[in-house]
Amino acid sequence: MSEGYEPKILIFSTEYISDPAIDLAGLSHKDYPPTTAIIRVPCSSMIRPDYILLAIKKGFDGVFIAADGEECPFRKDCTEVTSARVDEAIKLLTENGIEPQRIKMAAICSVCTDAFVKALREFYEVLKKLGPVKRDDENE
Amino acid sequence: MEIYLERKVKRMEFELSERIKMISGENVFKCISCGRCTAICPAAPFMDFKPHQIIHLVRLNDERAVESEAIWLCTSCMYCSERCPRDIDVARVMEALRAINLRKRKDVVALRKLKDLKKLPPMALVASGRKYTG
Amino acid sequence: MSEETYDALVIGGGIAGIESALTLADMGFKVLLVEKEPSIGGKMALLSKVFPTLDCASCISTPKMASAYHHPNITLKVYTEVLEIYKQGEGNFEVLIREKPKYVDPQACTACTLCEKACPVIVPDEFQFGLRGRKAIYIPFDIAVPKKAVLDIKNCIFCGQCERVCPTGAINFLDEPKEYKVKVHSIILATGYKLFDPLKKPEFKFGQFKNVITSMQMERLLSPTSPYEGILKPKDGGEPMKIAYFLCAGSRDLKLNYPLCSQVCCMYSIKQAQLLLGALPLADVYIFYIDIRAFGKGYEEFYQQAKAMGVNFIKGQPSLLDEKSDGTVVVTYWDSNDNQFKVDEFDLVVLSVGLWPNGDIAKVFKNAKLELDEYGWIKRIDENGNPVKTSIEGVFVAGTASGPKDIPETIIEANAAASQAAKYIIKYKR
Amino acid sequence: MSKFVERQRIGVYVCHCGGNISDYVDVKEVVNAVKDYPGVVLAKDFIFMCSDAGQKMIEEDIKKHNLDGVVVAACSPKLHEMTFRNVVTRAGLNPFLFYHVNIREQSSWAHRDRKYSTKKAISHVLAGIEYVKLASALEKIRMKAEKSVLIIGGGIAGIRAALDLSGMGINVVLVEKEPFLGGRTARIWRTHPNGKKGVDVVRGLINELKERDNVVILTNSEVTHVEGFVGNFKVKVHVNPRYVIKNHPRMKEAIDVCPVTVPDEFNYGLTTRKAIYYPYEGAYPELPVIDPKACTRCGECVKIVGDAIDLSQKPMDLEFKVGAIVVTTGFKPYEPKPGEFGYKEYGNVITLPVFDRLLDLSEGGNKLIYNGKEINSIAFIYCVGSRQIPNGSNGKVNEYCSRYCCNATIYRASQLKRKYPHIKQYHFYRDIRTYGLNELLYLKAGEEGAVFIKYPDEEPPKVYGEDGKLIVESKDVVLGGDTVRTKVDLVVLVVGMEPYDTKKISDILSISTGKGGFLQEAHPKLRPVETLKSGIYIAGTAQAPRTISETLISASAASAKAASMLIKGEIELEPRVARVDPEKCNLSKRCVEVCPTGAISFKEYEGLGTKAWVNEAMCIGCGACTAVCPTEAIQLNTLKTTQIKRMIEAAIKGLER
Repeated sequence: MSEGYEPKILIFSTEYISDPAIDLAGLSHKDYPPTTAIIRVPCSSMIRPDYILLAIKKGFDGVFIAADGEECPFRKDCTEVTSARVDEAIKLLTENGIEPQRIKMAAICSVCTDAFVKALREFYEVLKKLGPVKRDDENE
Repeated sequence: MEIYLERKVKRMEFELSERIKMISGENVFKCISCGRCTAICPAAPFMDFKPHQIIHLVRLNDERAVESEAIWLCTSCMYCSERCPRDIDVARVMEALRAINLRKRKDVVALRKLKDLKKLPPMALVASGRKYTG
Repeated sequence: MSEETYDALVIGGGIAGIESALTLADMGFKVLLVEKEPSIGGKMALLSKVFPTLDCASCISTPKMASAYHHPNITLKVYTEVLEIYKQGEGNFEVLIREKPKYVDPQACTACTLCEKACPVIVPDEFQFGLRGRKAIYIPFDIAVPKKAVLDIKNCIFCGQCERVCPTGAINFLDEPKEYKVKVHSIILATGYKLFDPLKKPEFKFGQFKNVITSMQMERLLSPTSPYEGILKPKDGGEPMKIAYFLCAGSRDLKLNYPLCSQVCCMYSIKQAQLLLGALPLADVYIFYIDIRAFGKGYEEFYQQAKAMGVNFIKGQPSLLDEKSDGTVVVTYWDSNDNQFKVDEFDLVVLSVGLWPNGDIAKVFKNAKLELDEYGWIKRIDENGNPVKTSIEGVFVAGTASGPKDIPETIIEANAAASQAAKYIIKYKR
Repeated sequence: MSKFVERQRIGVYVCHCGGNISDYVDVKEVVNAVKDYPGVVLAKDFIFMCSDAGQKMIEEDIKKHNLDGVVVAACSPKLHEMTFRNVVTRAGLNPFLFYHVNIREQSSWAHRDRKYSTKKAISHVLAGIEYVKLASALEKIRMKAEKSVLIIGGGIAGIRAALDLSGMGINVVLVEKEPFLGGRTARIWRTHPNGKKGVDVVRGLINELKERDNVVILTNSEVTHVEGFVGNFKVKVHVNPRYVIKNHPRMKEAIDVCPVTVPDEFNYGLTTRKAIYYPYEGAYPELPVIDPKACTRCGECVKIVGDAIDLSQKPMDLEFKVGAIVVTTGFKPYEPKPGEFGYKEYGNVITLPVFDRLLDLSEGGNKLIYNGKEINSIAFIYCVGSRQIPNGSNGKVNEYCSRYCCNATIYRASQLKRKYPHIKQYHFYRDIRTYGLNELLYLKAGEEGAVFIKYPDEEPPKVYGEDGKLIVESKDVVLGGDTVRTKVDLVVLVVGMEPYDTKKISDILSISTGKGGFLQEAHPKLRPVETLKSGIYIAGTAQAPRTISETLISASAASAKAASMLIKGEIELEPRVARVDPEKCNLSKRCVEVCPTGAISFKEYEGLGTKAWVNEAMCIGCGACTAVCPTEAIQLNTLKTTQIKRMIEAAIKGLER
């Protein structure tokens, strides 16, 4: 089962900071897991915990939040606010019997391609070890 | 201008820095104590006061500059002058300090009293030998 | 030929020029922004992180670069020089500009980099300060704006490889410089600075000892878009364990006939030291200084933080350097803190090079005199009344064109220049 | 809110980017995957979508097929989002009904395996289609804005800002707490670089200001209350009585006749003044003021100038509407504690600002006399009240560097040398911070014979008296810690800057202060003269220690920023703001807590009662509120929660193909 298993990751990127970094990773042909989909949002603080639950219920194996960190053009406390949402999401996942390791947040500056690729690869390995999400059949 | 200075010298009422300025033409007040003169000086490790300290002593009007051994160890290699970012001719200041001593007929360095004699660069010995005849 | 008219001409597409242009454009004025390099962004786009907040420099500059590129009120001309400026009464300047041939049609180029891969010529990359090579046809750097290829005709061997691989047929070997005149109502000079060339000071052994590099090269090594993807010694590619910074390299030096302080070197060296301690946790960093000039908002605290992190600050500067066969640099210095003479070995020596004037712009004013100070910086003629004014009414100066400045000051001054230009345009625009 | 109809006529355009995309993404496959997707009426691929031909194709399709939404899958939106927005607009479609999907940097270039990059591209395109389906047509938000600015503080920063703003056609209300303009600069003896007197610097600026007819100057006044938001601030100003109503040819006599003498605060008590006074020759406004605390209401002055003075004048409260506010409240010099370097302990220990006044008042003679004694030697002690080292017990310390002091003192040293060449100067410093072009001052002062002695950070010099003389004793770093002693006639403490009453102003304006109590900018580099509160700008030494020219520059910069907001008389804001559906709002108030700009408040809705409401002028569109609302009542109108959910569902479909 886990032989051919390729975890699917939903990536939330931020318009001004981490999305350009992901662009740059592609431009420099830095290899990162291709079974990923990227949704860009203005600021990582707007990610609702239920998006994460929804993503995993619908078929993603993990959610990666490429946050702005210190560089956020909107707010200085971006990291704290986003972390609070992530904590809520972890609680929500746990309540639904999903491993909290399926969510990861990392601050990615606008040229931090290496940080992005490294964090994503590590996350991919974590998910691979976890194996597929145990979902109710009706959701499949 | 000239006369005014002359008169002052005879009476020896001058501050050290001004005397140095008269003898050497160098203005020690420009110094920013960067230490580049000391870093390049081949004799500095053996000096009681390092070249940049000598300059500072002169600026402070401190007689220790005149009495120091350092001025006799100076080999006049001019490295210090070459490196000074404030364009002070440190070697000339050293020479001026020696001149003050020599004019007082005061010879300071007794070679046999010097510590680390063997480690001294030969040039330093040659230079200090020359200075005796001044 | 009908002449185009703009409210303001901003010369220089570094952070100062971009900021001035954006502020004026936001007020509704039409701005022509001219940059001589193929990309805007200036020096700031090449920095790693900026003091004292340790923000990533590109996170600040890239959004500004992009909005300058897309702003409906800004016309951006890169790879373009201003040749001549004639003042024709208040509020009227006639400007002759020349677009250098890029040999690549910017409309057609999609920045696919196929030409870069195909090109067989490798020359030192000026945007990486020679740490790496680039091709004769190239995109200036990763975050360049506009992101278009440029052909460096001096190094081109006309093999035609690029032309063959270009999917859009953008390459045009017959491209020619375009010269034309524009009319503008006011001018902002944001021509920036040039870095001190350490070869002028042979005692630092730059160019002789491989492990002596400049602070700008270190900046590239530390940046996320680093040429080596890490901090490595140029001599053998090893990781440096002991790094020395020589402050005031090319500043405060009467021997170079340049007694000015470069204002930013202390701070960027402290910043690099902090970043180095982060990147190489086992490394020792020594900073040799005369006076630490941590004078801006939050700077002193940043300096104290570096001290607390274990950066060694030594009052006293070395001037005797020697090289061992493995590239280690032997440094002799007087340590005022310990009152001791020391001889130490460093894996890497970084020269904190100063900011030198870039006063060529004075020559383009043909019928009015742009005054420079005795060292070549553009002179502020009303320092305590209207500091961004130059000797020519209607011409304002922003950023490091009038003297060394840090980034916050540059950005503030760019806005000040915009405000003065706006007032002038409103007063004299007919 | 109204029931939303999903968009049903979407066009999808997939770009080859001349092989850049098509080499690693099967473009035909992408088109096939989406062409029958619900809501999509057509899907096309093209070699260069951004080319003229590509743009024309999209434009014509929108018109011909009556498309109500467009998705372009191509390179990074950073490169061509604007291009396609314009294409869509040209075709008559709202630009917000377009979504730019990145399948180059984030797909074809990122992954070498065609199968995977194609899947990823499809996933992105499907998400894009779902976005457009629920997108709403949006217009830029326009609001009328008062074309006027309130400037708080009438020092040089305030005056400079007033000049710049009024020059750009914006009305200005300049409010100064003191009875005269000019602030601290007026007290400076001589200013770098050309030795101009402080009063002349101020006068130069004021002369220009006098020509402006769109500036209201209120001296003796304080801002007491501010409400509203960018473009529409309501400001209350309390004006204290001046008692002198108009000028009179015999005003000088009226001043002379005043029987009251009090220490003159302008000269830090070095001289005295009357109860009715000018601080200095040519002060502005050119109308003396009566100090109510000193005045005995004897009426002697009234006898001479009659109705030009009204001792019964009452304070006034005025109200203004302004579009923006510039805060330039300045600094105050650090006041050393008694005993700090002998301050207040020995008569001849004074601070730099007092020394400045002393020099100014001694202009006439060629001797410098203080406390009745001629001064022949001076010791300057630097970093008093700056760069203080916290040791746990000494309470509030100023850890910052005050920036101006080295330059100011060293410039004084040169000027002093010129005027009183016989005075010996000793400078006890920690680091000489004559940054940039100011280094020339240091060079010059050195050449002229000023002695500089570096003292260790942890061991500042000691000042004590001995035989009626002051002794300064210090360790000398250059001499390896040797003690240096010098007898001097005067000790000048080079005191740093402290923010002036920023606590009060930050409370009134609800802006924040940072380390050391200086006003905090929104971002030191991105927004250096703006505060986190839109429409409120800061400049000068209220923000950080600065020199005169730096203060002027920051004031001009603040003016530029305020002007670019107001110059058109209306504010144009990006439509990306949050909106509340009052029917869904359950008053959890979580949105209010998380909002970084305080844009969310509560409002009465007809028939629904009090519910949350977003002030669009203050909303910056971060969307943090949408993440915490338990009922999803608050939505970012460019990226609604349902949109994101549908995008997630669509994206996984693409990957799972």
